Amino acid sequence: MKFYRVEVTNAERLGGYRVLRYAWSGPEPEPGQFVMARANGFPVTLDPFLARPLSFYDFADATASLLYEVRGRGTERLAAARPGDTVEVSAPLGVPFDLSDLAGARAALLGGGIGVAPFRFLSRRLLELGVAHDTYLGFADAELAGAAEGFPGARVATMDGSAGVRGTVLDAVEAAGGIGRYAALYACGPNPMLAAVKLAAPPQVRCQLSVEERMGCGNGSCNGCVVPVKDRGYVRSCVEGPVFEAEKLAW
Amino acid sequence: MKFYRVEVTNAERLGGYRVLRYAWSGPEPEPGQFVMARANGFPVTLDPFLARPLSFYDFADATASLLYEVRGRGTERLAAARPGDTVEVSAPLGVPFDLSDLAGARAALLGGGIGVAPFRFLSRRLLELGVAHDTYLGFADAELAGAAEGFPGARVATMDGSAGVRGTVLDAVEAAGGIGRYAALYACGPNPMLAAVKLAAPPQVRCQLSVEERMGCGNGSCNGCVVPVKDRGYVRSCVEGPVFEAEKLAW
Amino acid sequence: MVTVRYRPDGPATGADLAVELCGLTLHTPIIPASGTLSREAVGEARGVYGAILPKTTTPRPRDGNPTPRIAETYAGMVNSIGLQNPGVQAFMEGLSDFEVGVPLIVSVAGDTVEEFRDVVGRVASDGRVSAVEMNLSCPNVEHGGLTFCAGPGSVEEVVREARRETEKPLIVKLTFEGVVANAASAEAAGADAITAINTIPALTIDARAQRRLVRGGLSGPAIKPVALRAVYEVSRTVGIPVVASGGVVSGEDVAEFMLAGATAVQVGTASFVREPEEVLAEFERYLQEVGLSARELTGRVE
Amino acid sequence: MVTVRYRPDGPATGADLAVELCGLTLHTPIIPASGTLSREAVGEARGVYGAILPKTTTPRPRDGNPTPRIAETYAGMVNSIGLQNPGVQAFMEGLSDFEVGVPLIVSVAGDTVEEFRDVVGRVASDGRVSAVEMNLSCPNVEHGGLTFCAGPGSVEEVVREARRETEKPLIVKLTFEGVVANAASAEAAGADAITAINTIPALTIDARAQRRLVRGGLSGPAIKPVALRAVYEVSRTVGIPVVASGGVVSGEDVAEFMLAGATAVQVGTASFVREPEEVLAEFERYLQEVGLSARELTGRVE
Ligand SMILES: Cc1cc2nc3c(=O)[nH]c(=O)nc-3n(C[C@H](O)[C@H](O)[C@H](O)COP(=O)(O)OP(=O)(O)OC[C@H]3O[C@@H](n4cnc5c(N)ncnc54)[C@H](O)[C@@H]3O)c2cc1C
Ligand SMILES: Cc1cc2nc3c(=O)[nH]c(=O)nc-3n(C[C@H](O)[C@H](O)[C@H](O)COP(=O)(O)OP(=O)(O)OC[C@H]3O[C@@H](n4cnc5c(N)ncnc54)[C@H](O)[C@@H]3O)c2cc1C
Ligand SMILES: Cc1cc2nc3c(=O)[nH]c(=O)nc-3n(C[C@H](O)[C@H](O)[C@H](O)COP(=O)(O)O)c2cc1C
Ligand SMILES: Cc1cc2nc3c(=O)[nH]c(=O)nc-3n(C[C@H](O)[C@H](O)[C@H](O)COP(=O)(O)O)c2cc1C
Ligand code: FES
Ligand code: FES
Repeated sequence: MKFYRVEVTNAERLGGYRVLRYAWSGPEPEPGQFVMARANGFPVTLDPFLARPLSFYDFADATASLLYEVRGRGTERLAAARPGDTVEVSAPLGVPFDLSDLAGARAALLGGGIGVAPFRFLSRRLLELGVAHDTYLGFADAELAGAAEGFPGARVATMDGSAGVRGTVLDAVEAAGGIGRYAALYACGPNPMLAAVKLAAPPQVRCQLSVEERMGCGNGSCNGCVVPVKDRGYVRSCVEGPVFEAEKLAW
Repeated sequence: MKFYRVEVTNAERLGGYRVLRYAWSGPEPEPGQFVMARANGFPVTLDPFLARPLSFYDFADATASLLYEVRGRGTERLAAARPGDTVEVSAPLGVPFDLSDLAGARAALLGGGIGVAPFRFLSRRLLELGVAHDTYLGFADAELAGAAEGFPGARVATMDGSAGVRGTVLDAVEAAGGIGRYAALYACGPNPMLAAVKLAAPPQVRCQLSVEERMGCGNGSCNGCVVPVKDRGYVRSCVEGPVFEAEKLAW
Repeated sequence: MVTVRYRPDGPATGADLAVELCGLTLHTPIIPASGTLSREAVGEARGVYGAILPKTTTPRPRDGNPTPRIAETYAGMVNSIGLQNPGVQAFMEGLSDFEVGVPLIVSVAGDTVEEFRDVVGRVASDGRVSAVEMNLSCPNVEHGGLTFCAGPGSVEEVVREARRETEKPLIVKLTFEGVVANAASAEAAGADAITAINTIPALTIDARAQRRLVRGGLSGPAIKPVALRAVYEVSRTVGIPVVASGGVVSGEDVAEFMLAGATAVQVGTASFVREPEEVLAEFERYLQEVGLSARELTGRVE
Repeated sequence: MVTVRYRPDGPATGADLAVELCGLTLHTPIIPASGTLSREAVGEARGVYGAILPKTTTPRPRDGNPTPRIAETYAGMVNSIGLQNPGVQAFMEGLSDFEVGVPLIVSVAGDTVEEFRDVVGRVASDGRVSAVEMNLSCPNVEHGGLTFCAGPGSVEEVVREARRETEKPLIVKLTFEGVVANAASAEAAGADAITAINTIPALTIDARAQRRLVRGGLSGPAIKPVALRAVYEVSRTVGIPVVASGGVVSGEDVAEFMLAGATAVQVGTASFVREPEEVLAEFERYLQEVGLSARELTGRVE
């Protein structure tokens, strides 16, 4: 896999998360795509050894943005990068959200936790396409919900009720009029949330889920990132996903 | 082995080498001692995995100095540290030069290549003790010989004759009046140079050699850094050296 | 175009990279390790690899294991993919994806000697296939939980049977345990080359969750010195060529394996974290510095 | 005092660290791995180790191998020290250097079954010695280049003979190859515990100098997942306790080995690059977070 050493142009906090921006003039990313990212090293860093998948939070003016949560060593090392430092990223990877057949439709964007990341970019694209949509974001608490600032107009739910609607992102949808009025759903978040969205989605609604699996390579080579699909065993979420039609997933 | 995270107060070039200074208020080093040093990491850096032995180039005003040559990854990573950054060092290690029985004697300090490192500190100490001494430094060429600036009053030889006397450090001694007038010799450099000094030293002259072996631990635990000694097989140069009486070494 | 190229390598050096493996000419000694280069990524590596070697195929399709299938370790990773593959029939139907103008080596495995023989025969009879690599690190169902690498006896038997099926080069891939004795018996049974080594049995545990994460095989730079030892010893034991596999990350690693005795060198896990092209460029620069051709390196170290 | 303490650890947590190993109470489960703690460094580690375990001693003094004896690898090192030691007589004369108020386990090896029996008897009869660790990863001169770990047969024989010499706990240290079968036969022959694993056979080459550097054993974080697999499987095979060795760097690593089935955990190479006290402090914090005592961890993962 090819990695590019890119310069960090901006590194800041957003709620409980972090934003990292870098100049990117390679292939243009699409909403729902991701990069494999990591700190520098020689010939590659061994700390940690593998790169980490992160979704595009935004892309505009030849600047890519990532929004991420510091969880372990991979994200900790990325968080240490300051403007002017370099980090290593792959080209955009994976199947983006499918935005076809949206004429006249109203879409809902549902993000849970750090799964909110792809929806700033998706919302920007839907605006460009003139597709009406609402963004719903679920967080654990008000501190994490501070990230909602990055999603203009989004409605928020928190599990502890400390900001927005108390409950999950689906409770926020309910409070705003229910899921029935949408012709398309886009969801990203922990697996239980995705399963709940799939369950809640009325049959006629097109529902796309962006799944999160551990990745080794990001380009389909290792077969590590699979998800179970109906009648076909496992498929690799890095090349056949991370965005899947909900009905295709065997969960 | 205990490592201390210390702040780099100064990092600069000296001829073909580099100087790194850090604040140190632990046990006071003696000339001829060394530290195990490395870049930061978590829980320890794996890039590279082992720390590197480096002699004290100087110690004054609670500031320790190292003089080093960038050879591989360990020294390359140290060289990336800027003032304000931290690096990890052990406490002072090893047997220093023995400075007893020097009353009225004249000493010669003989350094070859990066083996010159310990002699600024040793010279300072000898001055304090009022011991007359001359410092001779051998380098490959004038560029490397630029490091002689760090050794006030030292005489220089270069293999290519581009600075000082043409030849080895022993040629510089010869040119300055010969080795016979010294009662004590202190030498540090590549093994062939140390062997040559041992050979050249007249029988009545006390000759101490600081040897350079690959080290794993620096505290006597791994048995990796041994040198052959007369009648005793191998001894560990990190705890029984790095300074040895020349006649004890079986080479 | 992108802002900064990762470690720009400068111009090609013109070093002589070609090697000969079982009568095949490889324009570089670098081969992808089985299971680490997808059909989607083959294109990326055009020009780098001297041969292409896809993931092991088996007589019937295999779903593979549930996730988590991979876990990261110090300088390596543990995988337990479970030989997920579409089965030899679908594999051969899609084989053209792997045709990029260099020899195509196909990796096969089976649950029994019988299955091995059949799948070797099946792939070897295809004109597009230049050689077959037998992955013997898979369970031999007729012998409980043990793999075909469990001992020289099972290696001999399965290689001898497979040998009857084809005249094409038969490369036998072995794991570290018992590799020297196993290599000798593979040679005795008619193997044309040995690949050493496959992943090393390993386990990862999530201390926080207090659960087993992945029980599988360790690969990556962590295992390099173990693989180097295997290549060194096997190449001094057998008369057939040795293909190295295990932990290669840099061009210098490639050189070390060849110096130890390898004729060609596989790059596996490292291709997840680096571009193989960089590895080749480093190897070229190494050759230029030492003034040797690739084939002169093989076994050069005593 | 020094300017900045490396990773200051905060106050002790009061976690219950004690474990029981073959009737010995260790106040912490951490033990130095044989060959990685010198008499000079014993003091440094006061309070950290639950037992002290010096470098293997042999019937006669050994000079060890010429240098280079060590080489660095990705996340590890390869050593070929050659069991340099002053011989059991001088070793026992200097034994008091290792008496720091915790149980003293002495590691022994010999060239033959006979030698093993003698050296076990010799050290075990000393009142200061709490237990004996037999290092079976050394060459069995009566069987060519093979070590005593070559197979269950030689393990059985040497352990059975040694067993006759002492009632004190006899810990048998094994290498990775064949560890499960070897552990079972050590148990059958009367071993009281198994240490798994010793270093893994490995080689390093200097590509620039085109020469072999060190042919020896790989240790350090690189081998951790391999050791974890060995501990997991051995502890599920034998009924006696397992002592873990291989790649521990952090307190979480200690926890993982115990979760996998270890009763105590050795720290070797990591002690060259970290202070073992930090490893213990991390382990304590882990215990506090999960609300368990050290002994409750053993074998907790399915
Ligand atoms: C397509 C995709 C897009 C993503 N986009 C984003 C994004 O935009 N922003 C963002 O913050 N995150 C995103 N993620 C998640 C992100 O990749 C992880 O949070 C990140 O890899 C964590 O790395 P780390 O080194 O910080 O933590 P690690 O130390 O790698 O691990 C964190 C946790 O995972 C556990 N773990 C480790 N290995 C395994 C395993 N094999 N199986 C199960 N659990 C394991 C660890 O125990 C630990 O608790 C995305 C993931 C995918 C697949
Ligand atoms: C007591 C002592 C004091 C020292 N003082 C100084 C000092 O003050 N300044 C200074 O610059 N240096 C000093 N050195 C030498 C210094 O430790 C080395 O130059 C340093 O370790 C190189 O590390 P590196 O990572 O830069 O290079 P590395 O990449 O570790 O290695 C550089 C070279 O050594 C070779 N090599 C690697 N492993 C081995 C091995 N096992 N056996 C033989 N060769 C090997 C490599 O092939 C390579 O060519 C001292 C050494 C000792 C023992
Ligand atoms: C994700 C993954 C999948 C693998 N699949 C196979 C396989 O299908 N067949 C095979 O023979 N080896 C397989 N291997 C082993 C590699 O081919 C290689 O022998 C091993 O990983 C050591 O080399 P490396 O350290 O360069 O990765 C796989 C390795 C990895 C990491
Ligand atoms: C330098 C060195 C010397 C060693 N000497 C011995 C020894 O004398 N006896 C022994 O049983 N093991 C010896 N070992 C092996 C260690 O005890 C330990 O089992 C192995 O290194 C794996 O653990 P680690 O990764 O924590 O180091 C030695 C290891 C090293 C690195
Ligand atoms: S991450 Fe390797 S196949 Fe998807
Ligand atoms: S460096 Fe380990 S004993 Fe000297």
